Amino acid sequence: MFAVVSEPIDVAAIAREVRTDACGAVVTFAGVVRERSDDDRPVTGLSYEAHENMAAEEFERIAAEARERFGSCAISVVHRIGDLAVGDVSVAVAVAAPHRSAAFAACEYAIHELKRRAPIWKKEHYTRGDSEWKTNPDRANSP
Amino acid sequence: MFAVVSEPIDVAAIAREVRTDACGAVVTFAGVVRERSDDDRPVTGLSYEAHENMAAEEFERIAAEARERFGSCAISVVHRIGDLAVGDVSVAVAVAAPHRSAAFAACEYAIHELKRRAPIWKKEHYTRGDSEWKTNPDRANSP
Amino acid sequence: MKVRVLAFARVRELLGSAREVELPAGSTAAALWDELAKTCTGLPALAKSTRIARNGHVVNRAEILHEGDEIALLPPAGGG
Amino acid sequence: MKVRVLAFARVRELLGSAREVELPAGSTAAALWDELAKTCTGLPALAKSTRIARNGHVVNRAEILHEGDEIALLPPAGGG
Repeated sequence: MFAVVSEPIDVAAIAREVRTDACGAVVTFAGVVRERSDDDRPVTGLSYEAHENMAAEEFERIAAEARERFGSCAISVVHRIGDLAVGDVSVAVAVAAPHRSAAFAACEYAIHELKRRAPIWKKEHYTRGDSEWKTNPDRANSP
Repeated sequence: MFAVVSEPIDVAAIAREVRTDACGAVVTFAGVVRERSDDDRPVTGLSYEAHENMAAEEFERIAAEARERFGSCAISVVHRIGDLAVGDVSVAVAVAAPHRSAAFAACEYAIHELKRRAPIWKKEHYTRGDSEWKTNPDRANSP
Repeated sequence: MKVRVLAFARVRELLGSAREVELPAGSTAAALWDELAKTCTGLPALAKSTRIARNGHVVNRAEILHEGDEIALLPPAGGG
Repeated sequence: MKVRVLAFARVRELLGSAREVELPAGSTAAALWDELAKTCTGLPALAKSTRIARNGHVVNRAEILHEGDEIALLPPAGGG
């Protein structure tokens, strides 16, 4: 499953979906809205937007790369858009693999590449009422 | 939560429990009974037993080490005992951390050390009716 | 010809999320950008940092656009 | 004195999961093992690979046992 969604993300459902009887390891990553920004300002929430088709296609490419690099495994990537509050899950990656090392490596690769490459934007809202678009410092194709 | 349980493991509940508003990353690992052994024999299920108190204490020590090594994060470790079928979750580790690299590293450390050190035993049952105690080749204190 | 323009983040805040733009046949991505910049004073400052995708694929500014294309304006991203 | 013996995996299959054992006061872990081995022909083969824990902590064979101790016999483990 490679999707951009507007509803809350059910990480467990995504994990169930990747598992097969050949897989001994399921690793999930959930990105969650934190109460503080990287520069330690109190955050009220985040707004996400995405080019939904391009993002879902990028997720699929990233998953194909991860399967290629780390051995056969099923991967799902789901990102939420819209207005999220502290504690909400913004992104989930689930990977199933025969053994744990491949599952961990593929999951970490997928979330790293998603943050770098996916056409998704995030605006951080602060308790003082101001807000800011955040970019990933090691994003791909940065000008 | 550091526990040895007889009931099915709810990975999502364990993940919910470690999350706090200071944490932007939640990583879970679930070990699942595979349909084939490492030497590719078809498996009908596994039986696990544990020294429950010693195992739970070992989980807690491992989590403390992970927190020390990878930065402040909450960790839960739950292992199931009894007779498990293919597809059942035998062990779950959930880690929450401010950032993803610490969460991945702590989760991988915890499951690696659990397999190496925890007083837990696993008997693999094969479709031919035979069965075998499995040991972890890089276990600690091996004679 | 008409193309459909999708904009995101900072660029969306300037242009709105979607609009149709009428251009001479054979126009390039650069020409579309210049057309949009005519009526949007904030846009030129974002020229260097904004990538352009045509029908889901990032292209360079010399790309020739076609009737019905979906052109996406992609400022620096940062999901996750 | 009496100690409570817990056994696991291969060793449990030989001894049962728990039993009380009567020993002379001041007996060592080694003495307990020898006592168990008297009535269990399969046990000596597992001597080298089995660790012994006293009240939850792994000890060596020279450890002196005490009344009411929980002694766990731990063959090579392999959870996960």
